[in-house]
Amino acid sequence: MINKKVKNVQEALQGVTNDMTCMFGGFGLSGIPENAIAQLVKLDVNGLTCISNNAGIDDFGLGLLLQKKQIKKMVSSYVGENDAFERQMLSGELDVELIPQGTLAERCRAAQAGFPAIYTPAGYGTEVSEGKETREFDGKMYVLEYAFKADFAFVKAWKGDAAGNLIFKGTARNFNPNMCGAAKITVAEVEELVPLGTLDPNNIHIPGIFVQRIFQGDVYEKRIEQRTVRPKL
Amino acid sequence: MINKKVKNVQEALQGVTNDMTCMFGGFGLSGIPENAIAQLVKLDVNGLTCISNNAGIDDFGLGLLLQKKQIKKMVSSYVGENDAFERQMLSGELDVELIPQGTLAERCRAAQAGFPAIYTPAGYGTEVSEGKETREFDGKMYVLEYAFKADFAFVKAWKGDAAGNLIFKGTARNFNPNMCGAAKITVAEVEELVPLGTLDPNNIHIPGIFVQRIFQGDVYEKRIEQRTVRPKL
Amino acid sequence: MLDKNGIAKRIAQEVQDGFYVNLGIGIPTLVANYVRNDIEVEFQSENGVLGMGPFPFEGEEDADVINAGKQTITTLPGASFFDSALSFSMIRGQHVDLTILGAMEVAQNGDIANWKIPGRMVKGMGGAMDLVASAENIIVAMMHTNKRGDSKLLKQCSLPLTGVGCVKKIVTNLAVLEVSNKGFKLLERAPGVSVEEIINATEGDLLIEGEVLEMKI
Amino acid sequence: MLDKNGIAKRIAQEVQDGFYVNLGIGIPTLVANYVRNDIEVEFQSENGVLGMGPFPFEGEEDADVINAGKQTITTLPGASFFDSALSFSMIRGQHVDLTILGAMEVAQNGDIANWKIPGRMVKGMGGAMDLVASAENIIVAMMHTNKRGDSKLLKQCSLPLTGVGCVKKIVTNLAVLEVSNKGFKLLERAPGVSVEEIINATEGDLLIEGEVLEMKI
Repeated sequence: MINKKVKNVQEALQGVTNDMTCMFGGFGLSGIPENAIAQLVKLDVNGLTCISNNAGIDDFGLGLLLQKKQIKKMVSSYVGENDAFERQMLSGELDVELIPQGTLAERCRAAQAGFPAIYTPAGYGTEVSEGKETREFDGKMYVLEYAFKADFAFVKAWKGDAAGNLIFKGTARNFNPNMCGAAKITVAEVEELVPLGTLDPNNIHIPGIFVQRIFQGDVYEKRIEQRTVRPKL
Repeated sequence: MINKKVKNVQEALQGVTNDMTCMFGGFGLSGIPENAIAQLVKLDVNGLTCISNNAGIDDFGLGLLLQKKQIKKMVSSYVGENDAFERQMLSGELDVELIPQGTLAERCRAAQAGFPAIYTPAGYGTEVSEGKETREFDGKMYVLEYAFKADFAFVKAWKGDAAGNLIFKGTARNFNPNMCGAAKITVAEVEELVPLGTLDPNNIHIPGIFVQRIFQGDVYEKRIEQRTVRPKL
Repeated sequence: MLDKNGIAKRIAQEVQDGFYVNLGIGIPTLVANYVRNDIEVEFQSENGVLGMGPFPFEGEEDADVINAGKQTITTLPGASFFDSALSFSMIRGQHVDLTILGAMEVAQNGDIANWKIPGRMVKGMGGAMDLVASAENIIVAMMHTNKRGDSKLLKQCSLPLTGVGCVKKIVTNLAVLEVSNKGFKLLERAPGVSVEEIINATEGDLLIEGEVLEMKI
Repeated sequence: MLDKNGIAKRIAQEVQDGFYVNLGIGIPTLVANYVRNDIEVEFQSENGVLGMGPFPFEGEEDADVINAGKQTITTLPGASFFDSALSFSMIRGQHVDLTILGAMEVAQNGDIANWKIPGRMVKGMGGAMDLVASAENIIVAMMHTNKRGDSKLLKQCSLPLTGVGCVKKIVTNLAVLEVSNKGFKLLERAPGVSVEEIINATEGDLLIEGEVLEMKI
């Protein structure tokens, strides 16, 4: 078994430098790599290009990096709920590339799977396809979208083992599995690092081959963005 | 919950007619839809185009359909271990299209995921790419391969429920998940149909949306092609 | 005239037995409340869940189980979780039967604009562009006119598009309309709304054939 | 001169700590037996398993757990099962560090032919074309000459290709060679084999620089 376990978040993020392109798993605040983000704040690296479906909120998630102006460019599908984001974008400090959510997922998967590009119907005939190659297949139009090229992918899983195998929980799964192996170095943080052989080989969502470093996060706040409940009868 | 459960293999295969294109899960004899194949033999449909990684052996798997000359064309990556196959191919009765295994998997996945075509490096510069469109990305050459178009996909899973959710076991998983939803109608046969709500939503390999019909197979022989053991010490 | 719940109620009638449905944020979310009890429908949310149930009881929220609107949800027996790539495989591969979403503008050729107003803060398209480019069956839920009273059913969209020629049906507070090659075909009037009022509120070409019945909700 | 196990033994020296390795059928399969015990290596089989262990004890075979050669296998702690698409994502995405496979012919430009002999029954390429088109690190394990005594290391392949310009290293019963832009570079001689014998058995250009050491196995 090839050991991917690192001591802590400091070791996990070794090699991260200014101006890198980094992927971040998560949908809203669900399934985000909380510990990696906190460490990036500490490291004070800047000029980052961040590939992430969302940009966090003002005081959590990628919002923490935005507060410190560590992000040069966001590649996302939806970036609401963030004042710092809005200010920096409107002032031109922050570059933003908005792309369809399915395109985001598949450009990650393409990088993971060794595909140079994909043809997707999403965005055809809109601003998103401007300047991009388009093509007809069976009477339907598609846009050519390229695989991402990233330096680091930061993902968060529920359980993992030293071999780097990952299991996600609920909708905290989202983009995390698609980003594993989609960057030069994939750093996985898990809520629980379990002993080798504990995870059922049949139930592993992402085999360790896609992960270079794994560690158990110190703490997970797992903030809820839209707490919605119904009254108990 | 949308009910996908059908009474038996007869009901599951309703609508299969001559000259259809059918996908079959399985690698060698592992994870093949044994009951669907047996029923196709009974139905005596012919002129079939079969997309399957392998072609079975003389008296099991797709070999049973070959014996009765029900297959017009095989699309596979490896077709050894089958005398009937060899005779029919050499005599020109059987048309054979050999394609790389990863290309086979991804052409299924493309159909499942709504992609018209993919660019793969496999087969570039070989007979496989003859007459096909090729293209360079980042200095590497790729071949354009199209999504399959199939009428039926026959897959075999370990456990399933009436919603069509599937869980596979071991390497019997192979092409089965990639073929689900890659044809107009996906027929899943399972070793065990469990009550709804029994399967952990986190561990489902294929959500029921990709499956149109599900039934529990009467019997599974699960023949081993290359029994290889080491002596007990 | 319908309120938001009325629009949702009318759209719920379009949901058929055996449908997998993706609901957008806003009015579409309300549709789930009005689907008949005697049919089986499963709701998909593009962040990675199929078989969504109602909101959780207080104290039972799970940060790891949310919908695309980031709201805490529950799941029903037979539900499944999956990653974003597989989620959009469901959508792009046309396994989802019906997509219901809101819009700022719809054009009579089926174009839709719902993600960007130039000059204003743009939040993004989320999964909307994938949904409209892929779905065969798209219903738009919206008010017939915007806050300034201008029609949202246009000859041509003025805002940046989300998708081209994709909308099939529109349900507004005033009417049910279908996209046809001769303009918006008026199918039904909302209770108490006259054809005249609909004509006045519609900038695009309106196709009216015979008597237009009042919708039943 | 090496036998098949000798070739496997020599190739095992190329396997480094932390490598994910895909082994082809035949001699490559034997490599697993000779990998040093003090390094960590995981074997991937393209039918959908990572972390393969030894063959099962008699009576413990599981029809649902096989390798790409359709042999019954076991798995080690930390193993995982996955579908064919994800399996080839590992291969195509260059997550597998080393591919070892057999060949009928190798050309001095790195071309490889190992799947088809015109006029004979063709079984197919299986996963070989994906492997050779994707892997950055490919070692060919084969006899230096075929049964008729003809060299398998050629200026140009005569058989239909499996992949172009992809082979980096070749280990035969006679030698270890590297593909270079000036021909096959002779790195090592098999025990008891002279440079002369290697020259005679090699049809392609052979690049010999200085003294060629005997391999240590």
